[in-house]
Formats: sequence, structure tokens, C-alpha cells
Amino acid sequence: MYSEKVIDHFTNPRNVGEIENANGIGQVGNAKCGDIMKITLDIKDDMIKNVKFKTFGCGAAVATSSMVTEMVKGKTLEEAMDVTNAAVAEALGGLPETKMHCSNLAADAVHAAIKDYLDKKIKV
Amino acid sequence: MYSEKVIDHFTNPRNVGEIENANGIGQVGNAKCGDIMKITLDIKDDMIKNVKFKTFGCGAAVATSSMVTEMVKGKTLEEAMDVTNAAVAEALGGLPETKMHCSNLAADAVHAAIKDYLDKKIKV
Amino acid sequence: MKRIYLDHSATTPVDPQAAELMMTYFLEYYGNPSSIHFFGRQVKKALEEARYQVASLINADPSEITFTSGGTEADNLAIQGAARARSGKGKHLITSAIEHHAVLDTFKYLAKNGYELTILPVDEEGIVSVDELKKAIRPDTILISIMHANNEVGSIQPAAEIGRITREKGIIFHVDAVQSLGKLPIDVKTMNADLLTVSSHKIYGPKGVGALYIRKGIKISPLVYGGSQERKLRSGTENTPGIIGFGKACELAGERMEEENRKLITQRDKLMNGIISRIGHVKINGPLGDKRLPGNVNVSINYIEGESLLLSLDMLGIAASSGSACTSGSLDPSHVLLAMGLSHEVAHGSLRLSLGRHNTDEDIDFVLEELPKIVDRLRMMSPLYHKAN
Amino acid sequence: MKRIYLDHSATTPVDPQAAELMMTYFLEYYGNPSSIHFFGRQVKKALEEARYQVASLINADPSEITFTSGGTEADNLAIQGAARARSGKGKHLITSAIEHHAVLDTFKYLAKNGYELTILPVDEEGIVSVDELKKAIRPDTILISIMHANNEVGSIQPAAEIGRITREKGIIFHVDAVQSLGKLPIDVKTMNADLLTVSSHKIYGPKGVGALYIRKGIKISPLVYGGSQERKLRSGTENTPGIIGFGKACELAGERMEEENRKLITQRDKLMNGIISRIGHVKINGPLGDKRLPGNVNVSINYIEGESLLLSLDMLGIAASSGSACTSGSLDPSHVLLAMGLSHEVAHGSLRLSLGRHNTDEDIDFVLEELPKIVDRLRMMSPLYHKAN
Ligand SMILES: Cc1ncc(COP(=O)(O)O)c(C=O)c1O
Ligand SMILES: Cc1ncc(COP(=O)(O)O)c(C=O)c1O
Repeated sequence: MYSEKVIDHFTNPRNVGEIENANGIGQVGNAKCGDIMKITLDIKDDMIKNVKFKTFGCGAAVATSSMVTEMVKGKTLEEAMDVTNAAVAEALGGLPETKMHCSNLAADAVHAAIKDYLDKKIKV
Repeated sequence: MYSEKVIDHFTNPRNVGEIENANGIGQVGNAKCGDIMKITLDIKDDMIKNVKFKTFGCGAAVATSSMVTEMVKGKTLEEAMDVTNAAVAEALGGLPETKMHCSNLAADAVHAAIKDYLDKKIKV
Repeated sequence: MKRIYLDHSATTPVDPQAAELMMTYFLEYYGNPSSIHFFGRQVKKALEEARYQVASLINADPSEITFTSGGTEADNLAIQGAARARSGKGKHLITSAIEHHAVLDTFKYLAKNGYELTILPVDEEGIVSVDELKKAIRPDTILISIMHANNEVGSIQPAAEIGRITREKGIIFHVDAVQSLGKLPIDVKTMNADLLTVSSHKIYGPKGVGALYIRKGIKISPLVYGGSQERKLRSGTENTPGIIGFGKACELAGERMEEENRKLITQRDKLMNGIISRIGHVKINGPLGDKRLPGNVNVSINYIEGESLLLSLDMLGIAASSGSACTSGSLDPSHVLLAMGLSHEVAHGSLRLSLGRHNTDEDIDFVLEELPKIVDRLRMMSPLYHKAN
Repeated sequence: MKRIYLDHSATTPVDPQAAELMMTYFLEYYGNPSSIHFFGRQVKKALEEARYQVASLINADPSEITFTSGGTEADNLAIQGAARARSGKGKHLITSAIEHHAVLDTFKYLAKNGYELTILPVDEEGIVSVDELKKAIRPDTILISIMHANNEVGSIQPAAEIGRITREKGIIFHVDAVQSLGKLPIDVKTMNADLLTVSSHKIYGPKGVGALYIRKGIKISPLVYGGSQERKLRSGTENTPGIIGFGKACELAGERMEEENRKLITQRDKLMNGIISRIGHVKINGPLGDKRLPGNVNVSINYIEGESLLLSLDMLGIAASSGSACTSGSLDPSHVLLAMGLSHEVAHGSLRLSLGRHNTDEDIDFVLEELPKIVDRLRMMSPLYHKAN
């Protein structure tokens, strides 16, 4: 069902947790659907210095979360905004058809966290 | 499917053939249905001296024909008229349900032959 | 890796005796039972012997057994067949919210095609209320279908009580007994069942075989037309090896039921109690004690999602099942757990462990050792879990 | 007693390789393919491999194959399913007089339920006329079903020619290819088939398994509802061992077809010519040469009845079949022979010998030696036979 890369990221997820004083926080999905992803970012000079995730969801949800953290860590905000859900799935060697829709939201969570950071900055 | 007795009478049918100068001839069934039985009788002093059959039909048709010849040979006409299709089936140890209707007409053929004999006698 | 199969409600391995018997019918006694020659007669006899074996396990007459390709087809034959045959008498149908999709989706199909459907709720233990059922009955009710035992939470339904009511009112009563066959004693007569579905692959028989009990005198319409096999109710060359394997499985199930149930109940309770005592924030779904199927454990583990749990168990060689939407391809989690009042979130985190003939006490110990670690790990990853809880 | 099986059109033994494979799936790889754990994934893969094997034999895409419980169910799914899905477009259906009951009786059921049916006649060789078919087509014709090869007389139908017409007119074309699978090359694309039925137990696969080819884009309604297996077209836990056995049988049939056909045609012609030369008052039913299935012999033996003939052959260990009404439980003899213009009387005396993979030349010799004696004996007993004839 799942590719080896998905299983690897599910079994050894990268960057699990929450950054304590994160300046960007994004959460997408809801428990009703069975998938929630929360991304916390430490952003400095338009750069993602650190990123962590927490996910409630299926194997694909966990793996995409883990993968996206690797993909955006060290990237500029603009670069990170260009990472799509599809790119995450591709980086994992593909996802089962049924998982493409619901569980492939990790990039959205990152984007939400970046937006949160930018929103707060504007307010300041 | 068939009882051992049916198989025995089918394999070694008794009294096959036609009596040459039969004074009673009976035929029942038709080729459309797949069963025709022809009985020829040699009747003397109200007694069936000899009886032979020819049958076009399934195993049950052949076996009932053979059995009925055994049952009526040497009997008076009245006794022979009392032999029913059901009695023939019973003497064979029973017949499959589907065969009771179409292929169990041998007693009718005997009765038809007796009637033929009586009819001709009246005409004379 | 040692593999521990705890998904016996989904399907079971074929009993070796049944499998061996089937081999003979694949290779040697391969005739078509409709044929009048030796090859046909030989297998026809074995077919009727199997019919007797299946009938015996539910106290039916062999002539009341119609073989099908499985539980799903038998459910459809019962429900579509009875509804069509009785449509002149009324259009109202009743079932429960926790039926298998083979029942529920068939009723929903009929409801879209001129019938009216009442779906009964269940209580928090997953049991249909007889009072609700009584209230739902109308003068034009023609068919009521209630399962004998639920496949997800193991809840046993008051079938005999319902049968008394339907028989009195002249309403056809269909019972889906796929999960109870070979696990609970079934007597179609005391249950007053008119139609009853069983399936082979849940009781160590082959997949692709089932049967519908049709009480003498009850008329239903067929689903498929053709060579008039199974007294015209189910045309098609009979799956004789499968049917014969099913017959054997029924015979064995009948012989072993009592002893097996003692073992299963002990292991089930050990597993349930172990989970409760070792893991916090969990909830057993379904009734306790003798209102529950012997081999069924179903538990909601808060803050984590079922598929992740299954994957993690699978990596350790443990095969289980879940009511999570992610495991069914649908968007909603188990309709059974939702009907019992669970929230979506909690339903997503449900785990079903269904025990069977070959599970050992060591299997249980292993699960009890590993499951808490997995739950811990997944909860650490979950945004819903806060240590403080 | 040595037994000679000459009833391969009725059913075949399972190939030992297929049977052995199935054993593994009974005992070891017994998971439910819907399960996401190891046991489920393992068998899911094999299921898809089988789908590929079946698809390959008829030049279809695996996604176009829906597994069923046999040819009868596939025929019903095709015909009921297409008729229901298209009923908005018209109500007129066309089939032929020599179809299998799985097709003919399904159409007759629809004809009683709001559809209109044209049953095409056949010529004396048992072949449907394309001209007649063209004439029968109406603006509201939605479905035409014509078999690829007839099960009784082996006549091969002009399927590709018909497919060209139906495709042009946008009418759904269903082909019952149960008897031709593995015996004639089948290419659903050049045949322009929209739906095509195959069955496992006629090609050395297990009984109780079949498949319907559904061309991409063609919509049909399901017969049974439930767990949404087979892309919702055929719910019910998949008969995975059976399907996998069928897949293997398809693979083997594809590999062996050419060589096997050479053997079968030689044996068939030897048998037909032998019967003609040794027995008087006989008539070969069906076409000769390459319009006939490789393994099919069908002959009417005047003045005697089919069941008697079968019984007599059976006593010598020869298993065959007949169009006699007595062997089918119906009152009329074979509807196929009657449609070809045979009288009832002659149809009753028909004999079908269907050859298969394991028949030897000695089998043929034995039949040719014994059959004339049996015919003699039965004719001596027949009131229809007069030596003088
Ligand atoms: C309660 C219940 N009914 C019906 C079915 C369907 O039976 P089958 O898998 O034989 O189609 C199942 C199992 O899948 C079941 O658990
Ligand atoms: C031409 C034809 N169609 C359909 C069928 C039915 O297939 P099954 O026996 O798999 O139900 C058969 C054989 O019985 C057949 O010969």
C-alpha cells in the first residue's frame, strides 16, 4: 500500500514535537475527518531555522508531515511557500489514490504557519 | 440417482421385443416428450401368456417397461389391469421425483394393450 | 518475524481438514453436480451432505439451505428477494443502524427504488431496542432485518425476542448471522427466523461461499437467473469444492464451539482488562460479559488515529482492524461506533482485536506488552494529547 | 474401471498447479484483501496479479475486469446491470435463441419487467445471421447479447461483425465467452465488446469464479450491494483463492491454447468421422471446420433417447452429455437443437462429447468401439427403429 519512503517516515518521523516559542504556528484538518497536522516554525531573517510537527492521522498524514519538515527546514519563506502537497507526495515516492485527498495536507500546514508568522508581523 | 433395481432392469431388460402375432398391442407416450412405450401381448383364456416391450426413452422408461412385463406375465387380464404405474415404480425401489411424471407410463401401455385386445374381441 | 493474526472477524484461515477435502474435489471429483454421469452423481451426493452439515449447525432442514457466493450475496438475496416477492403487501422495511454494509446498503438501494425504510438506533452498547422496533412497525411493514451479532463491537442482539414479534405480525424476519455462526448456538426455530445469512470464511471455511436459510413456505425472488440450480433460487454451476469445504467447516465448528468459546472468552477478557489497566484514556466499545461475542475486543484509544495504530502493530507482526475512516476508504469512521454515540474523533481511534482458534496466551501477552508503547509513541506525536490530561 | 471424461463443456478438473496455489491461499495467505495489515496486503497483491492474468487472455486492461462468482452471475450482472443503467435511453433488448440459460432467462425476466425482447433465430448450423440482427435493431435498442461460441453445438458466432454494428450505433454489446475462453483467441478490442463474460471452471480453474469485462467508460448497475469491493460493482469479500486459481488457469490456457487446439481438433474430427462411418442414421449438429469449437462433438443418433445413451456410456466409464429433456429436468429437449430446426424426437437423441486437455487417442478409440454397440442395443429396444430403415 505505502511506499518504503512513507513507511520510513512513519516509523522514524523527523522533527516531531512543538517548538516552544514558535513564531509561526499552523494547524490544518480536523478530528472529524481523522487528520490534524500542527506545524510550529522558528523563523529568523525570512528563513525557517527550525520546524516541528505534531500529527493526529493515518500513516500518510504522519509521513507527509515528517517529509514536509525536511523539505522546508533551512528554506526561505518564499521557497517554503512553493512546496506543494503534490511535491511532498512525490518526494515520498507517491501515495495511494485514496490518501491524496485527505491526508496530504502537510504543505498546507506549513503555509498556514508561515501565514500566521506574517500576519503577526503585520500587526506588530 | 437411480436405484440398483432400475439400473439392473435398464442394463438387463426383461422381455424386449415384439410378439409377432400379438393379439393385444398398446403404445403410449410420444417422441416429442421423449418417451414411447410399446407393449405386445399374447393373451389366451383371459391370461397374459407372453408379453414383450419396446421403448424409446430414458433409463426410467426402459426399466419401468421391463419391470411391468415381469409383473403382468402369467397374470389374468383383471389382475394386470390392477397393476398401476405407482406399483411399478415401487417394485423398482422408487424413481427420482422428476421421473415419476413422464417416464412412468409402462402400466398404462399394458392397459392400452389389454384394451386393444378387448376392443378387437368385441368387434369380432 | 512471528505474526499474530487478530483479525478473525474479517476472515479466517481455512481449516486444513476442509482444505484437504476441497483438494480432492478440485482434482478428482470435479464433475458438475447437474450431470447424470458418475462424475456428476458423485459430487451431487457430497453437495447434499454439505447442505446437511450447514443445516445442522442452525437446526434447519437441508431443503431450507440455499448456497450462495458469500454472506453479502445471501444478505442481498434475502433482502432484495423478500422485498420483491412481497412488494404487493407493503413497502415498508426496517433494519438497524449497526448492520453490515451488505444489509444497510441493500436497504438503501431499495429505499431509492420505491420502498420506505426505517433505520433503528442502538443504545451505547450497540444493542437494538425491542421497544423501538415495536414502535417502528407499521401495517405495511413487510421485512425486518436485524443482525445476530455485530461484526465490529460484538454486541449480541435480542433476535429471539424480535422473532416472536415478527412471527406474530406476519412480517418476514431476516437475521444476518455471519458473525455468530459457529460462535453462538443458533436455532432458526426458537429464533423464529424466516431468513438467515451465514458465510463460510468467518468460520475456517473457504471464501466465496455462503448460504441463506429460507424457512419452508417463505417465497423470495432470485437475484440471478440461469440454469435453475438451488431450486431456481441461485442459478450458476455450484461451487462444489467451496460448498463441501464450508460443510466441513460447519461440522468442525459445531464440534468445537463450546471448548473454543471457553478459551476465547478467557483470552478476550484478559486482553480487555490488560488494555484498561495498562493504557489510560481508553474505552471499551460494546457490551461486556455474555452479551458480547466470545472473540471480540473493541477499544477506543483517545488522541490517536486507528490507521497509524494498525500500521505500528503491523510492523511488529500484529494484524488487527480499526473503525478509522482511513482503513475503509470512506470519509467517515465506523457507522457502528457513530451510531453508538461516539464522537468522530474517538471513533477514528478505535481498535478491533478479534481472536480465533489459533491464538495463544503468549499472543495476548505480546500485544499487552507492545500496545502501550505504540500508544505512547503515537500520543507523543499527537496535537490532541497533552501530558497533563 | 478406467473412466473417460468427455464432458469438458460442462466443467473441467482444476489444473494441479492452480489447485496447489490455492492451497497456499487457503492455509497461509488467508487475509482479507481489504485489510491494511500484512495478511491483507499480501493477498491484495495476488488478487491484482490474477486480474492482470485474466485481462491478458482477452486483451483487456486489468481495471476492466470485475470478478464474480461465475459465468452465470457475470451474465446477469452484464444484462441486468446494463439494462438498468440504460433504461432511460430505451427498453429494447436483443439476444439469440441459442444463448445459455444464464443469458436467455435473464432477458426473459427483464421482458416480464418492462423491457421488450427480440430473440433472433439461428440457421441450421446454429449461427446467428448478422442480417437478421441488423433488421431487429430499433432506435430504442439499448443492449445486444450474443455468445461467442455455443456450449452445445460449438458453433462460433460472428461476434466481431456484430460488434462493428453495435459500436457504430452506440448499442451496448455483451458477449458470453464462457465456452470460447482459452479455446479461441479473444480480443475485446477487435471484437468491439462492451461487456464480456468468462468463467473459471470451464478452463481448468476452480468452480464459483468468473469475471465480467466492462469496457472503460461503460456504466452498469450492480446486482448486490455491500462492502464496495470490485469498485462497488460486486460487493462481498473476494474469493481470493478462487480468483488466484482462475488467474493461474488463464495464464496456462494462454500458453497452451495453440498446441492444445491442434490436439483437440484432430481428436474431434477423428471422433466425428468415426461416428459417421460406424453408425447409420446419425447427423452432426453444428458447423464443421473452423466455425466449430476445437473440442466439441455433437451428434443426433436417430431412434434412441439421450439419457439411455448416457447411462449406457456411463456404465462403461464414459461421461458425456445430451440435449435430452430427461437430463435437464425440463420437459423439452435442448432449446439450442430445437432452434436449429431439429424435431423433438431427433433432439432427444443427441449426444455431446466435449474433449479436453487430458483425453488421449485411446479414449477416442474406446468410444468409437463401444458407442456403436450401445446404439445397436438401444435401437433394438426402440419402437421407432425398424431394421429395414
Ligand atoms: C455481519 C456481516 N454480514 C455480512 C458480511 C459479508 O459476508 P461476506 O464477506 O461473506 O460477503 C460480513 C463480513 O464481511 C459480516 O461481518
Ligand atoms: C455459454 C455459457 N454461458 C454461461 C455459463 C454459466 O457459467 P457458470 O457455470 O460459471 O455459472 C455456461 C456454463 O455453464 C456456458 O456454457
